[in-house]
Amino acid sequence: MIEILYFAWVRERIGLPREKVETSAATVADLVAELRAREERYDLAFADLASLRVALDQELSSFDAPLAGVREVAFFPPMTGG
Amino acid sequence: MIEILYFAWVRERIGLPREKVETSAATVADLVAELRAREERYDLAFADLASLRVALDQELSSFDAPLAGVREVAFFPPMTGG
Amino acid sequence: MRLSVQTDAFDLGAEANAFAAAQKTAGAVVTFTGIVRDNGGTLAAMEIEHYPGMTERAIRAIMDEAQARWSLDDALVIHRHGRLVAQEPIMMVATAARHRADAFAAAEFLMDYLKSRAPFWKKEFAADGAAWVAARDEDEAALNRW
Amino acid sequence: MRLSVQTDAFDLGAEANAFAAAQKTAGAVVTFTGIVRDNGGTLAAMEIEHYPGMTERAIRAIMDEAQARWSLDDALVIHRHGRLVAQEPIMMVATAARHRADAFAAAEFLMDYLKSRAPFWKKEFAADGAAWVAARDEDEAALNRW
Repeated sequence: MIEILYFAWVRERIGLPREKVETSAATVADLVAELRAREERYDLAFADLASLRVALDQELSSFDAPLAGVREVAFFPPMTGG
Repeated sequence: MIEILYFAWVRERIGLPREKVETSAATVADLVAELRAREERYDLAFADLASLRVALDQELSSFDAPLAGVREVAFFPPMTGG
Repeated sequence: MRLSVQTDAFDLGAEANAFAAAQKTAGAVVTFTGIVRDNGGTLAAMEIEHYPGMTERAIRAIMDEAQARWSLDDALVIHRHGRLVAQEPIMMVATAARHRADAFAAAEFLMDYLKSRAPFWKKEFAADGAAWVAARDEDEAALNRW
Repeated sequence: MRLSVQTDAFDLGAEANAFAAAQKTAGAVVTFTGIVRDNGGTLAAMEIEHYPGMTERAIRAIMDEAQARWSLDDALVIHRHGRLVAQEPIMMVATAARHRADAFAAAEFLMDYLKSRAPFWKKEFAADGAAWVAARDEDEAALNRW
């Protein structure tokens, strides 16, 4: 069981801030493929991976990173703090 | 008639903050030579020109600058503001 | 080093004074304050979303990195989230060091990393609609200088 | 743009707040404050001498140059002279701009030029005597980057 968090327009497109999913995806990219296959809103949210960032257990990571041992995955657009 | 101002340790070595002098010196360097010839305290104050700066009418200048038309000459060490 | 991620407004002057007063050996204090820009009077509000937990971790890591790179006496980061209106301070950074070069460099480094590596997202609300602020290429490029 | 050369102490926080509040279009405010360093508790006082008239001209010229080089909304320079004690603020600079890169660059430029081109001289008084602060080679070198 992995907790997935969505922020900013990713959250808005998918329509929820977080959800728990049962997955056997090996990498972030595999998880994204699973999500996109679910419903169109997921497919649209993940259509352009270049405009997305991912954090694994609150550390910035990459789409080819393995998910083994990860409890929390977050997807969001490039940050605009400061 | 030119007004000469001294600041920081130049003022302390010469022993006064300002004085008026009658001079026909063509350049700052000529004026410095005149002053050094006056008394030992001037000679000591101007011994190392590399450690001195000069301003003509309140603009930073150089020792080879002409004095024609200048009303105020100031001698001081490198600035330490900020 | 103090970090505060908060919804409340803060007083730049009071924070700057408290930060400077706490210094014992610093000769230089630099502050940066980010302010909500008005965009010609069209902005109704700005909403800042963040990622609780990761925000604090990410900023702490950036502050630790600044302390490792420069000779700093102290650093402060305050960053707001929630709803803000034009001309309100969004965030501030303060650095203290013996010499100004360290204080300036660390403050710019903190800002560059906060901009692009701390999980905040800004949404602007205007009369004609709302839009997420896009990341600027210059902000990503600014990281390359460090 | 405001310039003040004064003997009186100033309140960093109050100045920073007033400066920020006066901005209409700025998204970034940077302040620098120079503080009398204690040198391990041996400093009894610092005395700052300046060249009245030239000081204001030189700083105005530096501020004009900053405004010509960067896209600035505003700038402020306060510099004290006379007798100061450890941990008192000596001077401050503030800059405001739409974007942070301009505000930071202009503040650093102002500081670099104030250090070496504004006619101030510092003398430190300690129990074992008094000495004029020597100009640092780094400060002169810092001018070359602009």
